[in-house]
Amino acid sequence: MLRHLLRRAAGFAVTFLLISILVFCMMEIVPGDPASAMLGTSATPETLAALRAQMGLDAPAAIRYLRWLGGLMTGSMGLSYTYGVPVGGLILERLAVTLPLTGLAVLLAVGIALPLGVTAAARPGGVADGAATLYAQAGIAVPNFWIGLMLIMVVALGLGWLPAGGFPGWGEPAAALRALLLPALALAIPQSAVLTRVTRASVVEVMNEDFVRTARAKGASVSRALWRHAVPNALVPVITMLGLQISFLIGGAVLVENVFTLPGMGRLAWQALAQRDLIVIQNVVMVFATIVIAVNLGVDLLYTVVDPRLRRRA
Amino acid sequence: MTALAKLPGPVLRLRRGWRPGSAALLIGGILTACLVGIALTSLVWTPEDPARMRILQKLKGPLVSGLLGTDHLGRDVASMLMRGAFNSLTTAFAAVAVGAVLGTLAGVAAAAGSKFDAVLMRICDALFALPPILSAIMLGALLGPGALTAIVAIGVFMIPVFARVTRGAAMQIWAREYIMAARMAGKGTARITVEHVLPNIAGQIIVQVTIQLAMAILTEAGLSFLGLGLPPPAPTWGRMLAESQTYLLQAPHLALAPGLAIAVAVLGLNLLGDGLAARLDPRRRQAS
Amino acid sequence: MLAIRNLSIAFPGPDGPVRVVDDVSVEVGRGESLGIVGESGSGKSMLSLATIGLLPKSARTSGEILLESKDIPGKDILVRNILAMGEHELCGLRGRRIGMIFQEPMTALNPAMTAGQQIAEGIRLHRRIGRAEARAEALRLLDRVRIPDPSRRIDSYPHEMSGGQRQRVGIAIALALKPDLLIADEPTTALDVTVQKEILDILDELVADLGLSLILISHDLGVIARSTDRTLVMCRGRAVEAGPTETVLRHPTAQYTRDLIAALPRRARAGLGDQPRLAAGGTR
Amino acid sequence: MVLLTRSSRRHILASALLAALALPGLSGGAWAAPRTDLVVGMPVEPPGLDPTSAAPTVIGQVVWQNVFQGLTRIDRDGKVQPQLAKSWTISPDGLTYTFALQPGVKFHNGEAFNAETAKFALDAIRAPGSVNPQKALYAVIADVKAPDPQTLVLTLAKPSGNLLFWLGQPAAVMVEPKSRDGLKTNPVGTGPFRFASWRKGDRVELTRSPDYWDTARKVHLDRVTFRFIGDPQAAAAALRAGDVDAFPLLPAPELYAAFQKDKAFTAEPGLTEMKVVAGMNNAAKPFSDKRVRQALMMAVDRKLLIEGAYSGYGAAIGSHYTPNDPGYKDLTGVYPYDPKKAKALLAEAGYAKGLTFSFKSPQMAYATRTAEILQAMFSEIGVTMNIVPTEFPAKWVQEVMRDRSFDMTVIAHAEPMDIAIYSNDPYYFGYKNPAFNDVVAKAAAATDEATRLKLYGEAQEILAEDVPALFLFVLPKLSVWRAKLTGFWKNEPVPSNDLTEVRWTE
Repeated sequence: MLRHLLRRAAGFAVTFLLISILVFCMMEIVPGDPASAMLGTSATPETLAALRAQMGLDAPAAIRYLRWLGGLMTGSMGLSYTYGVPVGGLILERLAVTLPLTGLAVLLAVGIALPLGVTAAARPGGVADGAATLYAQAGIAVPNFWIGLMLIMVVALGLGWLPAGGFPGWGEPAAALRALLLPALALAIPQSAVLTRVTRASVVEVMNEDFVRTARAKGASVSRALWRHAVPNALVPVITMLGLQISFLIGGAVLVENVFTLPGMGRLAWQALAQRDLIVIQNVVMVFATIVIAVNLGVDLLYTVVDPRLRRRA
Repeated sequence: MTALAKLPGPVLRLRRGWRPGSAALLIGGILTACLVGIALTSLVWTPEDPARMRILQKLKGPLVSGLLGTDHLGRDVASMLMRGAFNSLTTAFAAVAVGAVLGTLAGVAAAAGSKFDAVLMRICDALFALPPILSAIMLGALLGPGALTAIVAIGVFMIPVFARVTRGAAMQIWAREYIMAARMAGKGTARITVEHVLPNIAGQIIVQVTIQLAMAILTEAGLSFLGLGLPPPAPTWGRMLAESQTYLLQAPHLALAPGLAIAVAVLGLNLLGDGLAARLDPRRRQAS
Repeated sequence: MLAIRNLSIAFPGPDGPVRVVDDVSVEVGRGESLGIVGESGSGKSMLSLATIGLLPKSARTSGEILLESKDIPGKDILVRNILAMGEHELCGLRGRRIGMIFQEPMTALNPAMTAGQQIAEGIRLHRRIGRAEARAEALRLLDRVRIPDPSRRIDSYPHEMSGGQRQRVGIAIALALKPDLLIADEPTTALDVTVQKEILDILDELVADLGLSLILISHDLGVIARSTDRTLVMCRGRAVEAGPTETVLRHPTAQYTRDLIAALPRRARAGLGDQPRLAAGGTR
Repeated sequence: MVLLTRSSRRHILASALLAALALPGLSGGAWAAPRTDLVVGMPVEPPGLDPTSAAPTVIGQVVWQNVFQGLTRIDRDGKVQPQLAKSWTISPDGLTYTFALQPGVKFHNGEAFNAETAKFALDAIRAPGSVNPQKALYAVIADVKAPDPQTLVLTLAKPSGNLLFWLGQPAAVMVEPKSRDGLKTNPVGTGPFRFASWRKGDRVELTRSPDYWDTARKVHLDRVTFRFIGDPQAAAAALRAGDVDAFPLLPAPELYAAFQKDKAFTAEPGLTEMKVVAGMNNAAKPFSDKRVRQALMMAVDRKLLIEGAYSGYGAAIGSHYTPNDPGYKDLTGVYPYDPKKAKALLAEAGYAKGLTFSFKSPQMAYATRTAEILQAMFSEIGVTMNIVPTEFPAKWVQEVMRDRSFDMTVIAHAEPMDIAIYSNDPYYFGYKNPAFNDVVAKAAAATDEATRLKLYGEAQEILAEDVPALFLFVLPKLSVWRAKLTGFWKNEPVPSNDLTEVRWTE
């Protein structure tokens, strides 16, 4: 068991290192130097040189990479060029928005997809199945930033039930949650569409299995056989898809954060790139990568919980 | 991860017991054919020149000026949609080609030899862990916005998906008895891959191709929203959608036209994918 | 106990309905074991599924399947047609009045539930008893079907058990509520010969001890000969011959039955002829 | 479908899909004392809060005159007014400026403001290691002396008519040594408001400074919140939902008309200093030939361009000067829209068969729309323009400003009264005109107003005729605020949001 975990840990370490090299090189070749991005059109060459020195940009690339990597190991991510504050603090602030947003979106997506997918699978070709298929196809086709706009127009402005954007901070948890509801829904709808399709297909396949018939032969009703026997065994592909989606959600939320003006990780990365705040971008990408790797680990663990056959492997 | 390989869509069966999935294949096929048709005709003929501006005629509603009205610079929305179809489709097809070819190669190679497996999968993990939109922005900044950037940005992030799908499917095939037989017959890994593995997983790859095509069109819309898609004056659905955003109240048709176009295109491609999946996937035929 | 009268089952096909079972009538007395034999695709499985009301929705049935109600002293014997029953009533019947054992032990058990849970579930579906009590009952049942080391097996998952053990769990599930009729659809086909014998011994023992009626479906004449009182031979959905097993096997009237026996390998056929009824077969 | 739902502070208005019809606010507080808190919406978040160490004008739009103040200040009409310098005398030869400083002024962190701190601030700008973006402007100051705490003496290397104007700019605000290094995220100034908090990506909060020295200009607000809303649609939604009280620079012109018709809001378009100018690389063919530049100028219909790019708001300009700057001359008539004449001039210049060049367009909305419209207009006179989207600021500054590898581009120059940039060498226009340089130098040196403005007039005429860049239009200041608010500036002579005089009327 330990050997297996060690091998996995080694795998993550290699991936982690690979990403750090990939990102650092990308940052080196991206055109436009941070100093000129800060000092604008009328800066003189010496002021630019002075700022580059201040930012520590004059050191050779290899040294800067090692300094950054060393910092990562000891937990200090360095100072942001634009704000001059520790990047760690900046990112934590933004994670306090992105993680709950993604969590809420996943909950909503599963909340919509599981019941819809399962009821559709219960009677293939029935009304529920038609509705689920339509929802799935439509949901996938519509971009999430577009749904976001519609939600703002109708729910926030038209009906006034929820704020139209912005984030009041976790000082007032109730208001913060209300602010996250609409963006989470905008993220959840396309994801739930894909999830519905996967759930439906998987449950339909499991319904044909013999043990579902055994359950019915024991006197279990159709719905009990469906929920107690078929669904638990249909979860593996659903979890796989969920794992893929979570990593997409975290990375893809830039657009929705933009439309709902949420100070999330996406916008931090977007602003940092515009201002060529390289240290912030590098660390944001590393944090993203860590989250995605953690999610994959979580998905593997979830497999073993759902399917005892996989338990032996973990 | 083989669970990922099974991503079949719904199976629409008509009462008279058609071959499984043929309804999806039919509808999907028709929609996609129309799409490709419109895209190609747009090269030869469009109601108006998509780039021609009549600023004084701007923001006119559908049927008031031209079939679908005009945009904020007075250009004819219908012509832009047609030319946009061509641009969006070519970008999507090219991007999927990049993703599919490289991804499949990586996946199959990974499934074939164990020493490739670890390395390729690590690279895929690394690529996969990079947030897609963010990396596209970085690529945009690197290569400068343009058709090439859009294709590379969308295509590169499909490689891990194709790699995982093909690796999962190929591993299943490798485990089959008839592969042992082929090995016994002295065939090398490469020949086995080409003759046995690829044909058997072709179904799943084609399904992924259609799904990823749909995703590519959406990602291109996202990129244009961030100003990274094809440069003007080439109209794309993504940029039309992005530019329509601030006119949502005055001219809703500006957002609806590209939005619906994307929806229909993605619907058609997905249905086509499902139909192909039902037709090509042997296991699926008995089950339904 | 159970009477099937003029049962026909048809499925909608590309060119008109396809009859899978065509006007079959057969009866099973209390404590009697009926064998149904025929090539695969002869409709014998469909027959058994119809008896328990688990036919696919697209099936069209005609005729009657009559089941005596439990013979409570003093009440006259109530006869009900299973085909006409509603889903709710059928749920009440399945497991409690009719138990079923399936062919594929590999897939017949829920891979995500332990053996104990699957047996206990059957019990708790029909009787309001606590979890612990149901588990104790399950343990007794596992012992009853002679599974080695039942206290450990009760908590193991299907993939941790052999084919034979799994079939034993299947039997335990079917017997959980002491049904009046047990239907075994090719219980031994998927098992190797040695395990087959053990399973058939258990079945014979249970039929004898609990006085169950048994419908044993198989394509293997040896199994039919060994464990059944009467036999129904089916071919392409039609009942070609029925009667006491000995007469049907020794002096088949229908040509089809003769072909079936002729198809057996010579040694096995010899064995059929003079094989004394097993002692465990018990008296009638 | 008009849905009216009761909500204390907010006014929920018409349904989204119909044009917004305003209903008078039902705010409960109408008859109680007027509100003293204000929420101002901004389209862009500043990358820091220290105007002396970064260029983006959005920094000044948050902190200038609210947190930081200068020796002098620019008022809403663009005129220089005294501030931390009560009064000043200029020596006849214009080389020595003696300032009398306001007594008893304290920084927000309690440090005193006197000649010593003023000298520190000005020296910091001119120091070799200084990263002040406008350092070149203040290079004219040779020496700074502080004979006594209330007097500051500047000696110049050469006379400069605009010094007092430059000293009023955000880049020259007064800072003190103790807080100097942390100003980016913890600004400390002498202004009416103190920095309270900054949740990055969301909002900056300022509170009233209790011991504010300038009792003459009464401050009516206790708390001010700057909320950063990039998405135009979200900005309009925030205004309508009541989450934001004012948007001094609404990013989307197409949404402005709806607010103009809305009685709950005051929305009168003003003008900024942002001159949208299509710079050409005068140093290289084909733009080294004046006739080509003139032909392209005549191919542009400025009125139609403004209609397409900014929904008709903003003013056409014929030179590098804005209507609300003193000494403005309307020179849009020098090369009016005349495609036939433009085509003829092009042929005369040897491009009868047509001309092709690349256009490096930043990603801002005004830039991409201007690019597309110019592309269409030029195609009508046989000129093909390939648009190359170039990300601003990083890539654009490097490729256009530094490497000067571009044919034509477009950018809005935000610095006020910056006509002198055409005399800079090197500069991205690559424009060398000794006559122009001479006029501009004389104007800078002129101390009295009249001669300076006359000289600036001549400079404008030279540029209008020589067309080193296509002078297109000035970006409007599309400001929106609640009807019951007053005190905002209509125009923007300096990129700023001076809230000192802003208050709720009821």
